[in-house]
Amino acid sequence: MEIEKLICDDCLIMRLRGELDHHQAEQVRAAADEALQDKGLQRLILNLGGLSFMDSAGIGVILGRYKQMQQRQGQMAICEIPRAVAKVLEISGIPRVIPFYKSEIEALRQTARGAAVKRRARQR
Amino acid sequence: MEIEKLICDDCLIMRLRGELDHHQAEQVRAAADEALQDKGLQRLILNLGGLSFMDSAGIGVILGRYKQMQQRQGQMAICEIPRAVAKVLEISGIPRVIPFYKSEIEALRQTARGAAVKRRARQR
Amino acid sequence: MKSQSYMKLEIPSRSDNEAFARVVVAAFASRLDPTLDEISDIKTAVSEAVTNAIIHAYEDRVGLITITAYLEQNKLTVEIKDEGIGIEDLEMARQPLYTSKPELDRSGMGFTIMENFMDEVKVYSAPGKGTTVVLVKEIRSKKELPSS
Amino acid sequence: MKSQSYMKLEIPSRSDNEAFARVVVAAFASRLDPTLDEISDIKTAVSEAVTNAIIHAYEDRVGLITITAYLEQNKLTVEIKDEGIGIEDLEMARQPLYTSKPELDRSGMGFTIMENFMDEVKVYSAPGKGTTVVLVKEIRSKKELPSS
Ligand SMILES: Nc1ncnc2c1ncn2[C@@H]1O[C@H](COP(=O)(O)OP(=O)(O)O)[C@@H](O)[C@H]1O
Ligand SMILES: Nc1ncnc2c1ncn2[C@@H]1O[C@H](COP(=O)(O)OP(=O)(O)O)[C@@H](O)[C@H]1O
Repeated sequence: MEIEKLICDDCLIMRLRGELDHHQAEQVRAAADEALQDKGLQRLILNLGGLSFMDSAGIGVILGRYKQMQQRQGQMAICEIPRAVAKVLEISGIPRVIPFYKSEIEALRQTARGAAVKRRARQR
Repeated sequence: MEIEKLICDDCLIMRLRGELDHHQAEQVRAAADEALQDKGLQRLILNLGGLSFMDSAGIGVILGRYKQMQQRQGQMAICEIPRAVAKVLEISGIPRVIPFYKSEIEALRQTARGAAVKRRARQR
Repeated sequence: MKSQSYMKLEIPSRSDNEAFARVVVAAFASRLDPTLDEISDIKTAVSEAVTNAIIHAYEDRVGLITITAYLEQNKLTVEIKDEGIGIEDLEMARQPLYTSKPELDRSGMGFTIMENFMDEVKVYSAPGKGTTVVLVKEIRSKKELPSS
Repeated sequence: MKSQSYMKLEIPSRSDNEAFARVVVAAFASRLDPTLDEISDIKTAVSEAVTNAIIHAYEDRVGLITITAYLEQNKLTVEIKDEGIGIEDLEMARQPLYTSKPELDRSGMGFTIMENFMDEVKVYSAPGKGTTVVLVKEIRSKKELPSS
């Protein structure tokens, strides 16, 4: 499992490559925990484009990160979903709580818009 | 295992693709037997370029075909030897009895020359 | 021997065997010439059952997992057996989202995925003795697919 | 369990299991991060031993082949066991070019290849009872190779 982390403004992008199962899930969790110590990060984008396999351990990791982002009233998005992963995600019900985007750029743009809406809501 | 057969003048070329083990050896033997019913075929070139695996069953098949060609006083050559196969061939001692060539064209040219020498020897 | 096309694999319940187990079953199933999607379904279901044996059945110790697979015509059957703690309430365990280990980021979707990805899922369990999960899938061999 | 990294595979002695057996052992060995050449050596040696069990040990019937593999540090050990006819004269059997089945296009190079491709080859056999071949290879993990 290879994990690439990028930070762009207040957004953490994690690009996952390889097979996401229970054995590898711990690494993803640890990498996210480390980066999210920076409380300024308000957005998390998971890029799944490099995954050749994912089972329900991946669902657990994604939902765990979603809870983390909710606690800090941030946002989360998923992008570049490979065919081998799509079916598992669909069954999980994740699409009902976390938005999916085709590309990283789109995920960045849409979550930035979401963040602006949230800011305005708070200012009112 | 995929086997492609080509006939060029008095030469049978067999291109092998896949893994040549005991399970697959029978196919190669059968394909050679069928083509070699044509007694006019005096040369056999095995192109191993497509092999990703070969064990001692391959040695058996090669030596078996060599005997067949000897019985009809023909010639045999091997070409395009992949790295995964080279070590097995070397240990087998085959290089001492059957010539190896880089390309099919070279094998064709060299065996044609050999055939001419044999013909002249017979005519004397 | 149950069938001519048969295999039995024994491995310790270590998490780095999850990938190994699914690769072995996929390699075994490949003789039915399955599609990439079918291979992916089989790998996912096997991974769920093997992971359950590792984290639930044996919890903190290392025990043995036995995987048996056989083919009958175009039907693949895979049995994943452990001798771990067993399951008290099978009906509850199989419910979507139920997990006894939410603290481990488990989603409770393992059995649901097995059921969605395979044609049949049977679970036999005896508390204190162990659990056997039987997964069955018909392979629509590529050779048999309509050429449309 | 002999070792934490351990696996046992049982398969019937059918020739279409030759490829399956070597893929499984290669997948098992892959956790030592071997080079492509090392993987190729291991596959070839395993293929020789498994083929021998199929054609010599069980001849015309189908019997069980048990393959056990384990890792200790960077050392891979693979045991291939059959319960077939056994070998009368081990010394003769291991000689290059000796084969009891020349009519089958066998080359008599099986044991020679195992010896050349692995670091150690041990053969235990009892006529009428069966044969166990033990193959050992040290893996020079890619991570440990000098970066020259
Ligand atoms: N092999 C097993 N041994 C013991 N308990 C098991 C086993 N497999 C499943 N379970 C129980 O069934 C529950 C549901 O399993 P599953 O649907 O795979 O979800 P998850 O693995 O995410 O908890 C588990 O939380 C566990 O309590
Ligand atoms: N598992 C086995 N059971 C019985 N006899 C065996 C076994 N393995 C090898 N032999 C005997 O040893 C001989 C030499 O084996 P090998 O070097 O692999 O050559 P080959 O398989 O080409 O005959 C075989 O011909 C056979 O008589």
